Amino acid sequence: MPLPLFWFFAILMLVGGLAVISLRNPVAAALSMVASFVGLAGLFIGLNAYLVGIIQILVYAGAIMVLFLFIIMLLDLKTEEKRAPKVVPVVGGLGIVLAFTIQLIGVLGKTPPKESEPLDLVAAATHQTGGIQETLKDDRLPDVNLVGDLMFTEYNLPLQIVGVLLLVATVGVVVLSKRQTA
Amino acid sequence: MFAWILLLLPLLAAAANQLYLKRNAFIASLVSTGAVVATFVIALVLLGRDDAVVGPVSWISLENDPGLSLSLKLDQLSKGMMVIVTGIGMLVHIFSLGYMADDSAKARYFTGLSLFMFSMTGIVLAGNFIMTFIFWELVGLSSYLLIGHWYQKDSAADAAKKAFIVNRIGDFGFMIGILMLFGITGTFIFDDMGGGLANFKEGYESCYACLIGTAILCVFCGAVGKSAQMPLHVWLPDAMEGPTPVSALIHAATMVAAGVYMLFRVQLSLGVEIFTETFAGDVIAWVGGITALGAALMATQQNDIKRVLAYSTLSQLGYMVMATGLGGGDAGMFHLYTHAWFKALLFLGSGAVIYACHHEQDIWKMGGLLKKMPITGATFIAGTAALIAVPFTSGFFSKEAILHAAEAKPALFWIAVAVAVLTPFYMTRLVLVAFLGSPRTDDADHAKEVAPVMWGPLAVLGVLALISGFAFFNGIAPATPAHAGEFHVNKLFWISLGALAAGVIPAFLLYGGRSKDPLSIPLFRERFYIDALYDKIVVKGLQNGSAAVVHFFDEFVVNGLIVGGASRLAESFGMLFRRVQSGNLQGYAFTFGIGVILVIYFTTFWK
Amino acid sequence: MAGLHSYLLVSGLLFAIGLAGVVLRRNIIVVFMCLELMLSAANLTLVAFSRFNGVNGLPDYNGQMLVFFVITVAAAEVAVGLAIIVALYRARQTIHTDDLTSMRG
Amino acid sequence: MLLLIVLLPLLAFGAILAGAKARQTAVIACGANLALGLLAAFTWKAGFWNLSLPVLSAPAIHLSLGLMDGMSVIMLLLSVIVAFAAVLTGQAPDGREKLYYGSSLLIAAGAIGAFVATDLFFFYAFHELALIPTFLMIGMLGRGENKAAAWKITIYLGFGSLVLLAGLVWLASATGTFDMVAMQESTAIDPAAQKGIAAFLIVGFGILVSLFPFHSWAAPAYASAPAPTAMLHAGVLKKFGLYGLLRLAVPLLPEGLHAWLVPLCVLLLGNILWVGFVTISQKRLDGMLGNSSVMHMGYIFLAIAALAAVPGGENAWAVPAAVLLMFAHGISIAMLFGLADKIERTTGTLDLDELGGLGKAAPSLAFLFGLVGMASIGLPGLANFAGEVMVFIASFKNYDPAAGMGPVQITCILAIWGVVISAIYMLRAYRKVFQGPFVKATEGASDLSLVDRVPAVLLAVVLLAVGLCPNLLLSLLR
Repeated sequence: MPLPLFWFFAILMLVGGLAVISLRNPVAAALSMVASFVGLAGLFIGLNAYLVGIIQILVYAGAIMVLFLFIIMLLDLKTEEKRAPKVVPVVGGLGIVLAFTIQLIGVLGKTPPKESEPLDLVAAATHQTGGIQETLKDDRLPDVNLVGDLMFTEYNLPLQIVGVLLLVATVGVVVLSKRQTA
Repeated sequence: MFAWILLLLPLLAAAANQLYLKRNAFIASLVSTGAVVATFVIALVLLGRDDAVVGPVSWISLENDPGLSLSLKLDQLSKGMMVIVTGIGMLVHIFSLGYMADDSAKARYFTGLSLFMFSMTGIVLAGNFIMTFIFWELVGLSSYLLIGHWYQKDSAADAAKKAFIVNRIGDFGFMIGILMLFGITGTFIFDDMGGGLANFKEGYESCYACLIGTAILCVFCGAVGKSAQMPLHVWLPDAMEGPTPVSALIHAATMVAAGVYMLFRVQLSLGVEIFTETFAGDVIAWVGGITALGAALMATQQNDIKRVLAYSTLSQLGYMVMATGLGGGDAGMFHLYTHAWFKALLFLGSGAVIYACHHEQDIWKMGGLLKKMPITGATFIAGTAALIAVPFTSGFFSKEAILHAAEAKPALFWIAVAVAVLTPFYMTRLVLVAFLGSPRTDDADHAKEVAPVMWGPLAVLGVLALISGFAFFNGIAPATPAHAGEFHVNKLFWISLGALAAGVIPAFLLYGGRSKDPLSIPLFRERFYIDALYDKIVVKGLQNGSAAVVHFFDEFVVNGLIVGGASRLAESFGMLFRRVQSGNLQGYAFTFGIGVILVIYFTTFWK
Repeated sequence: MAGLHSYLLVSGLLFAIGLAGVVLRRNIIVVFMCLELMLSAANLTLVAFSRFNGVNGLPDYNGQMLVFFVITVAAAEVAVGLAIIVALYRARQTIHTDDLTSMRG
Repeated sequence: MLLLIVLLPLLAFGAILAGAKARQTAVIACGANLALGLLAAFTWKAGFWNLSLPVLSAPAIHLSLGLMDGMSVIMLLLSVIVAFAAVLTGQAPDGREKLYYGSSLLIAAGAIGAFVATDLFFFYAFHELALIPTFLMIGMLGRGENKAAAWKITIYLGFGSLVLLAGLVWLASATGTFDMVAMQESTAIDPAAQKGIAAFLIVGFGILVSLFPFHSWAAPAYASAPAPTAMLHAGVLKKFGLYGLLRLAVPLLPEGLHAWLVPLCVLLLGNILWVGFVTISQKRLDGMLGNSSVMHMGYIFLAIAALAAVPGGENAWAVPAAVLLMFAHGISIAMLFGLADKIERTTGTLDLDELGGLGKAAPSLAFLFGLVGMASIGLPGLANFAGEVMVFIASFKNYDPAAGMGPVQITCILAIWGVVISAIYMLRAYRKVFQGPFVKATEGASDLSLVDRVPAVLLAVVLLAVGLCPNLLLSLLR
């Protein structure tokens, strides 16, 4: 990914994030979060993770954020009324974030930098079989095929378990949202 | 085979009584009596057989160890003792048929008697020390049950409890002694002990005398408890709360003599040197001597007919123990043998008197009973004659043997002589007050001779009391000293005759025709205040007091300070963390953030 | 081309922003959104490592698998979490975290 | 097959939850277990009893049940006998049958599981399983100050289990296996580590067995526990700690135990003498029984001390002595608690000063109580005596007269004084409850019913049989 594009998406993401925590109106916060996720998806795609990027848009920016907005509207939340901010928590919170950021920079400074190498798809084809190999030989990245291959073979059991988890979540939500009868 | 039957028959009778015959007291009493008659016959049969060790039957078997076996040892000592035990047991059972005829718990009574016969047989026939201990405890149990026969009476229940606990105190030492002997000789079996001791003596000459002396003294503790020597004598007079035939059987003739029997068994196994060559012998002899003298003094001031006899028993047991400690165990056993007959007779006689006087036990409320109950009276006087060692009665011969054994130690010898003066004194007092003179209460006035089932045993015992000392009967005695039953006119004879006269004549002068005790010596009447002292200091002070103190410490120091302190510490930690638990979501997130930063710091930047 | 450090830096900053939101904001829905931001920051790290530690010329897809599962679990979490918020709002008529202190020990 | 024995109570527990009649189900399950336990005693050498299912690969943990030696068999027998007697004895308060019998079954299952597990993890886990219903029963169905007692036992035993867990994990890492059979064959542990592990095990197991000074949970808990819980815990579950010491510490940590010999001796004397005096001063029958059970633990520790005295030395008496005494004590204390429950039900009180003369009104109760009371103070002919005398002999087995008395011999001599102490408190209690004239509480008292008699007589017969012929049990150990 060209550097300007990277910085564009990165700044979009970070500014979106900052907007989320600084805007008082929850709807506005949710919408800035969508923007932030779009930037994130751009970064994913820049990392050759096309499927993840698409899913980030579809699931997060599309489905989950809609859910948030829906709930905000359902509860009919007004702009947060202003309360006198307590000094200690604010200072503490900012301090902790600052400390974290400094540490982050410190960690990055201690580790040697690593530049990306371009993907060598033709060479990778020798380790693959079937349709994936064909596509790779054409110097195209069969992203979805590769992910699917892994997901339905090696990660099959976790996948099933996640399915069950979703089912449980569904049932849980239904139970929780049921109005208590006396 | 016979030996096992001898041992187990009474147990079977007891079990049958307890399990099946509780409701049918009459049959229960017959079953018990039948069993004891059968055992008496077997004991007589065994007397004619050779010595043997029957068994062994494995009781505790272990890997790589001989374990423990049960075996029955038949020798002259045990065979003779069995004749005494079963013989007196049989007569007491028969007597009880009459004495306890109207008791509401007759079946329980006879069950207890059978259990006692079983346990006593076990002590006598035991082939090793653990068996002795087992049956030692079991006689304690049967004694407890029988003393507490009328357990709804507070005094009887207390006396039973006291007897058991005091015996347990003796057993504490007994067990230690057994274990030490086990450590020294490496075995519990009587027959093997001598060899083990000899090996030990060769190996460790230097510590031999000290160790074996200590061990023997510990073993002697058991005898102190069971044979009611000072300072553990206090249970025996209280034990008179039990039915009188029980007193005759257990607390006069057999069980209380078990201590002496056991000591003699130890002497036979380990050799008489353990008494004569170590300090143990002296201690034992002195304990016996002091008991003999102290109990005789107490007996002079008792008014309860059974208590007089009880203290007399104590005193005679002291005699036997003294003789044993001096190395004259055979003299002690010989006295045990004659004493068993005449003391059982005296107790059964007193039982008949009490029965006839409607459970009146105070001798000052009797009087003139010889005329009302001629057979009982005559046999009682025969028993008294034997006890006070009138020449040619059985007691005369055995007391002679004991005096002979004590001759080597002048101090003990003169104590023994003093006892020989006191015994005629208090027994003459008893006979004069209870049997002669005129009746002093209605109960005594209306007394009638008891039924044949009761005077029959008295008559048999009366004859035995007079003649069992003669050499002709030595065959059934468990042990006989040299020259037993022979009559010589020598220094000892004159001394014992003099002692007899010195006891009887003052008693006649003092008590002839009196209706009140002319003497009052509170020190003797109150038993040197030993009982009161025990009650105040040992029971109330030491036992209950220390229990209360320990309880206090347990409650407040262990439970309160240590445990409570730990719990309060935990509680204050809890209070500390409770602050953190503010319920504020962001507070938790904040803490979490601090944690993350610390983890990063320690994993990446530390060091 | 941006290097690994650039990705890690922006992802770390996003995480810090999310953490700041969780600590500072009092609206529980916004707090919840910030949690999602933090999760996403983690996802970015995963994908970046997956790309930069390729095997045989391809990205390491094991890292991307984890991202999928995170997204899935996050979806479930959001659903349940929002349901809880709705129930909470019904019960207490507020979603302000300062008012929700029934967990105080 | 062992799985069946463990599962039967659990299945019955499930059936009770599902609505089966509580008492009948519990009795049938425990009865069947008793039969299986007896079968196991005769055929335990056959392999079909054992079972091993892998549960976790690293660290390797198996659900393995097996009868390693006679000790397991004897403990299994003890568990099934007491469990059967306990469910028969129990009388659930109205409406709480499910909790009452269900908990009893859970305790039984846990205890049995702990004794037959041959994997360290399950050995520990089964015991914990049994503890939870114990806490619940005391807290929910107990009498008197049961809430406080329940808290106390929970915290105490929880802490003890924690210490124990640390010791067990250390032990497992030192031997490199969780398999208790393989452990016995592993190479000797380094003496320094042995000392550390032994300390953890002594304290951990010690708390579970109410070793002085960690004993103060026991008496209040037993005093307030419902009868079956007291029977099962005092009779069976408490033996877990001793079993653990005998199974793990004695063979694996001889040097470690030896290093702690003197402290152990002092503590066990604390059990016998200190707690003995505490027992004398008790004013209530239940408190007295609870303390007496603490006291008697000291004798079993004495056997362990005898083993520790000579590391690696032969002492053929000690292990059989400890096992026999554990069995005997388990049976007798269970019977005592069962009968005390009867006394309370018929007279309404357990206060010694309010009782008296019960022997006349309830002769069978008096006879059975007297029998088991005598057993517990070590009367020959009953099982406890055989155990106690063997413990004493074991203490003197390695006595070298020339070298003088060692700590074990001195401890043993002092411990024998406990025989006197126990006679004092037991006879005093018997005197106050059963003898003397009638008092208000005992005037209308009734004797044991037929149903009440079954468990008591069962336990009494076991006591007598083992007491008269200890080889019945000891043959399992050869």
